[in-house]
This record gives sequence, structure tokens and C-alpha cells, in this order.
Amino acid sequence: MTIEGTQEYSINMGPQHPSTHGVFRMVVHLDGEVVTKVEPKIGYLHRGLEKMAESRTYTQFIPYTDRLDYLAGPHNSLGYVQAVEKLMDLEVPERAEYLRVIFAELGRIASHLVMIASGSLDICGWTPWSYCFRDRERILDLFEMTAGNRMTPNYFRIGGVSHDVPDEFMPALKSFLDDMPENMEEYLGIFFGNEIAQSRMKSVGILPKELAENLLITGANLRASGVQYDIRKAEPYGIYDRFDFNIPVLYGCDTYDRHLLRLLEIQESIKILRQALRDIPEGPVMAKVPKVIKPPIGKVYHRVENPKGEMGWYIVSNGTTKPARVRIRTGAFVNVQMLSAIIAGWKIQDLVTIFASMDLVLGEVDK
Amino acid sequence: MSDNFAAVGLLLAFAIVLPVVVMAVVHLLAPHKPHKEKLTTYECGNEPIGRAWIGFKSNYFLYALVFTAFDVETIFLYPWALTFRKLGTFAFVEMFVFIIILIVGFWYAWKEGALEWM
Amino acid sequence: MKNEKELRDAEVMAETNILRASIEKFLNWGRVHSFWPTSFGLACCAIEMASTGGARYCLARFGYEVFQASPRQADLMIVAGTLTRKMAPVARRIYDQMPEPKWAIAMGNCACSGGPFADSYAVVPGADSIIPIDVYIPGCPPRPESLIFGMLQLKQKIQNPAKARLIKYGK
Amino acid sequence: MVSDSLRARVGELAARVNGEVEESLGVLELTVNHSDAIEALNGAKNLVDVPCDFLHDLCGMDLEDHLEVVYQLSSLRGAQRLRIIARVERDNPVIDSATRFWKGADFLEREAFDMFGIQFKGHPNLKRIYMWDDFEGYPMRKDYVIESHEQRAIMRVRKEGE
Repeated sequence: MTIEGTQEYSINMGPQHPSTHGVFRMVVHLDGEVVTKVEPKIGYLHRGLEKMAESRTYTQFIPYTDRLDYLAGPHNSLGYVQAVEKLMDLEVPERAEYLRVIFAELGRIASHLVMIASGSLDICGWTPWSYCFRDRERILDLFEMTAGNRMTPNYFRIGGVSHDVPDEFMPALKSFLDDMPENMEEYLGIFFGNEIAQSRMKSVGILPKELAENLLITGANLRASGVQYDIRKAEPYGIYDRFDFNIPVLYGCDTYDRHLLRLLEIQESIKILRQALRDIPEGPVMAKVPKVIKPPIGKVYHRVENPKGEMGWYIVSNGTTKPARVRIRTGAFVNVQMLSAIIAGWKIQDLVTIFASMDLVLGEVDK
Repeated sequence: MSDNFAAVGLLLAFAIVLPVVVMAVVHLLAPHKPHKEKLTTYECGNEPIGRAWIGFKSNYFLYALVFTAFDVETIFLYPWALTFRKLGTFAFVEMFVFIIILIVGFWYAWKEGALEWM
Repeated sequence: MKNEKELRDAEVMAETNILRASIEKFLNWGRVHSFWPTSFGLACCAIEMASTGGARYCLARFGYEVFQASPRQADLMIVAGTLTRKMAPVARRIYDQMPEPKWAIAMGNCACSGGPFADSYAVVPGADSIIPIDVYIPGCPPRPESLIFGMLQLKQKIQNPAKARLIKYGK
Repeated sequence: MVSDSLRARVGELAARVNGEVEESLGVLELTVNHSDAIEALNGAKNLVDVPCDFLHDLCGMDLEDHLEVVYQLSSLRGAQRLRIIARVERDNPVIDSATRFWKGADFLEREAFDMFGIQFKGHPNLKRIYMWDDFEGYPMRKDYVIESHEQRAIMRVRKEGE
């Protein structure tokens, strides 16, 4: 649709680019300033995790799961560990289940904080970026307090968690949960209330409901387009059915709603964490698990509501200590297709905000 | 009317000498090792696609033209704004004639659609 | 790495000229107190590099917090994450496009030696086969403090080159 | 926990596309040949009252003697779940593409092609998604030999236009 006499200009928003949140490359075809087509080219961080899973035992693969979506480390290992337990039909003690929910929801809050931070950084909002990273540091302290590593704690084991939390974990978590609500007021004030951010994000990058379902989008991007679907409610795994929290759904389908939804999900996660903190029982944290884990022959597909989308683990075991096939269906890998579907007609600066609202992490996209 | 033009001459000399000195020092001291890979165009680490010498829409150029026209106008306004009380009413009216002529030009550009941003 | 050799020989020749050496010492003093790292973040280490620039670990105390996106204005490349074989030519090109007094830090096990992904079919085992690395920072991901310590080690290495065998490359 | 209406519907569907149904860990599995995989998908998509119309995952599998394409289906509005396994020969792996039902299957199929070499007929642009275009071999196959350290340390030369 270029006006006659003007040609289409194609550039590389390549692997090393400040706004692509990692090594994501897209060839952008421009007519002046308006984007006509985008071809995402991924694979620049493809480390072949599925192939390596076939040459590692079940417990050896747990640290790799943290490095898939490295912003919400514990949440990926939650999916993998529960899939293997489903395969071995293992019963996890109560306290371990609660600790898993606490770590998973902390991972979700940390991931959503980085999403809001990078979303605002892409519109040159430096202050929200430092506020979100300041709050995220407190979550990383909690991870480090128990498991030693900040971002990828590698804390879950098949059959429970590796060890109990130290005594100063619960008070620290409690004080973090008490401070969080007024931090949220800060974010609303700086970023979501800021009219520059609103004018840059409101009604930009519309993803209609039917297109979202047809593109198999899952997670917060789907709920921002008005589809009430969350695996924690649709198909509760672990002990998520004991907590009462609601699923925020927004119907704006635009970039602003996708960002706002992450903020609402942080509020829901705080609600879950408060209930988990209130009624966490005492007791063992690890089930009776044989020294060498040899699940029976079988296939299992276990889905987990990862902050980036829905993460599916399809594990096929042939009775030996190493899985025959570990298939990782990551939310961000399928959500990438949303970009080329809705980008035609927006300007190149809108492309940056739409890309930020999809909340991609390249470790998860490229596996 | 103060006529000590020495200050202005000093400022002019300093304004010319400083860049020359800095450029010379940089030229002498900075390591200068151009090799083929370094001089390739930077496009996020990839080979550039297509040609950069293409025809793009003309309204970007028109926008720039309208801007330069009115930028030059403001340059004329500065000295006048400082001293119009001393210059008397004639200069005052004369400048407004100048502004009105440019407003007509602005109106014409606006009507012709030079300011649409597609 | 042909051009690598010539650059090193030029440095050896520069060392012998006394006047040049003292000016070089003074320039190095200026350079090491203001690294401009290019944000070459690949994987999890990139997020740790970002939180190093955040408010708590504050890389600004050392003057290194200006993360330049384009290699033209950068003089330090931090390879933060897993360098895959598809990304290797891109990394080499960005390293080549950086102006001359440039150094490279391999942050994290993946950049140092391929780390946990060393036996994968798609990963370059160690970024030093692609880019001449000056400082290796172990860790997966290394803590922000160890990244800052690595940059300070680079500062020591540049300020007294004789001790750090900077010039004895390939001798 | 498989609802018997789903079991009945899937039984009829299996009869129609002559596939076998079994149940593993509470999820129905319908194994079909690759020629009528599309028919099975279409049938599952509009089962009468338990439509499995959301494709969660599409992945390749390598079982020494033949390859498999595994579709994990479920629905955004009900609790029904179904797994369709389509057997594909190893030497000439061709199957119809599911992008006609879901546009989202595009990347999933490109990944299966990149990793296993399964050709998807009717796919908009079937190219490698993870590896670079002139990479030979399909890494996820069991018989793929990983190159040595030295070979992987050599920087590949990019061909034009990449």
C-alpha cells in the first residue's frame, strides 16, 4: 500500500537491540514510518534443552528448568517436577506444597515486575524501571535466603523441596507482603497514571479475542483480550484449589490493558501468598523418594500457568533413569506469533511498545 | 551603545581555537586502526538488508521545510524582542508586518496539507 | 585473527616509546574509570547485569553504568549469557565494530566455557574462540558483586599491563 | 476422571478414522496414521458437546522405527482433554499442516520440521526456526551426532541475506 514512487524500506531490528529484551531478531518492512510487515527470526539463544534432557537423569535436569524462563525461575521447575510426580504418582507432603506455591507466586511477581519495568523502559520511563527492580531485589533476597542463588534458585526436587526455609524467611516474606500494596500505588502513579504512557499505550496494538484464540495465545495476553481462562482455576494443579483468588480479565485488548493486567495479577499473587503464609503447616518437606528415580513407562502432559503464558511439560519415560523425550511447550514461543499478526499499520515506535507488552523472555522462546 | 568589541573578538577567537586544539589532540593521541570489519555499517550485528537509498514519502521533507522557515523567523525575532522599546513604534509595527507575512505562508502550508503526518 | 596480531604488535612498539608510554598511562587512567559497556545481554546473565545497574548494586559508583546500545560508543563488551553458534558471527561483528581501545568480559559459565550447555549441539563452548576475552567471571548467573569485581580486575589489568601479560599475547 | 461422554465421542471418532483409543494417566490418547490425522483433528475440533478446539501443543517424537506428531488438544471452555498421536514414516515424514484450523500452529510446526524433519503440507512458510537455514541434519532425532567441541568452536560464515 505504498504511495507510488516511494519504496518499502526493510531494516533489521536485530539480535543486539536495546528494545528486544534479549536476542530476538525481526526484519521490519517499513513504508516511511509505518510498519507494513514483520518477520520474527528467532533461535539466537537456542541451546537445545530438549535434546540435553534426553542425556540427563530426571533430577539432573531440574537446574535447567530454572534457566528456561529465567525471570520466574521456580515456576518452570514447578511444572517439570509436578509432571514427573504425576508420572511416578508420588504424594508430596503438605508443607512442601505450600512452599512450592509460595516460591512459584514470588517468581510470578518478580517476572511481572520485570515486565512492567521493561515495558516502561521501552517508553523511556527510567523511574518505574528502578522502582520495579528495587522491589524485585527483595524477592531475590527471599530466594537467596533459602536456596543460595538469586534468580535461578533450583529449590524444588521431585517429591518436595530440597530443604526447609530458614526461620527469618517467614518474617521477611510477611514484611515484603505488607510493603507491596503501597509500592503498587507508586507504580500506578508513575507508570500507569502517567499520561505519556497512557497516550503511547492506550488502544495501541489491538489483539481481538477471536484472533487471540486462533493464534493459540495463552496467559496474560489472552486474558487482556477478554478470555477468562487461567489453568490455576480451569485445571488446578498442586494445591491451587485451596486458595481463593480471582482471575483479572480486561477487555481492552490493547497494550495498556496487557500491562495493567500484570499489575492486577501481582495483587492476586499477593492475596495467594498471604493465605499461604497464614495456613502453612509444619511437617516434612520431602516425600519418601527412591535414591535413583525410575518412573514407570508412560506419557504425561502437565500444564502450569507460567507468568509468560502456559507452560506444558510432555514427558515420555521408557522406564530408565533418563527420560525418552521431554517436550517443553512454552507460552512465549507461541505468543511471538501475535506480533506479526497485529503489527501492520502501526508506527515503528508502536512496534516497540507492542513488543514489550507481549512480555517475551528469549530463554523461553528459544528453549 | 557599548563598543568594546574586544570581548566579542576574544570570544570568537576562543570559539575557533578550542575545537581546533581538541581535534588535533584527539587526532594525535587516539588509536586509529580502521580495518574492514569495523567500517561495515552497524545494523544490530547483521548484514544490512536492501538499499538505504530509497524514495520515501515527501511529507517528511515538507515538514522540515516548514520548520526551517519558522526557525529562521524566530532568529530575527530575538534581537527585536530585546530592543524594541528603544527602537520606537516604527520598528514595532514593521516587525508585526514581517510576522503577518509569515503567518500567511503558514496558513498556506497548513491548507495544502504539508503538516499532515502519515 | 590476523588483524589481532597487528594490533598487539603495534602495542609492543608503542610501549618502547617513553613519551607515548606516559601519555598512554594517563589515557588508561581515564579509560579505566569510565568503561562504557555495550549491552550485549544474551540470557540470564543479562538480567543480572541489569540488576547490577539497578539501584541496589549501583554500577554508577564506579562510573561504568552507561550501557550503550550501539558498539560505536562502547569500549567494553560484556558477553552475558550463552553464546550460541547462530549468534557467534553477530557477536564477532559487534566486537569488530567497536572502536579501538576495547576489551571483552565473559560473564557467566556459558560465556566462559559453554557452562551447563557445553555439550549442546547449538552452543559455542566458550566465547573466547570467537572474541578475545580479557576477564572471565564464573557463576551461573554470577552475582552482581562478582560482575563488579570482574570489572575492577579488568581495571587492574589495564593499568599495569606488564604485570598482566597484556602484551605477551602470542609471544 | 475422563467423562464418559468424551470417551463415547472419542470412540466414535476413532472408529471413523480407524485409530486406537487408550487412556494414559487420565488422558485419552487417539493414535492414528498420518494420512487421516487432519480428519481426526477436524473431528476432535467439533465433537458434539465436548469440543476439543484449543491446540495446546504440537510436537515431534522419534521412536527409532517411526516418527510421531503429538497433538495435545483441550478447550478453553470445558475440562475435556485429548491427545492425538499421528504416526509418520521415518524416511519420508510428510503430514498435513494444522495451520488451516489454528494459525498459532505455524511456529510449532516449523519447530517440528526444524528438529525432526517432518514436512507439513500446506504450511505457509516451512523453514527452520531455531537453527540457521543451511544447517544440515535434524538435531532432535536419536541418530543425530553432536559435533565435537572444536567443530562447534569454529565461527560459521554467514551466507548472504541472513
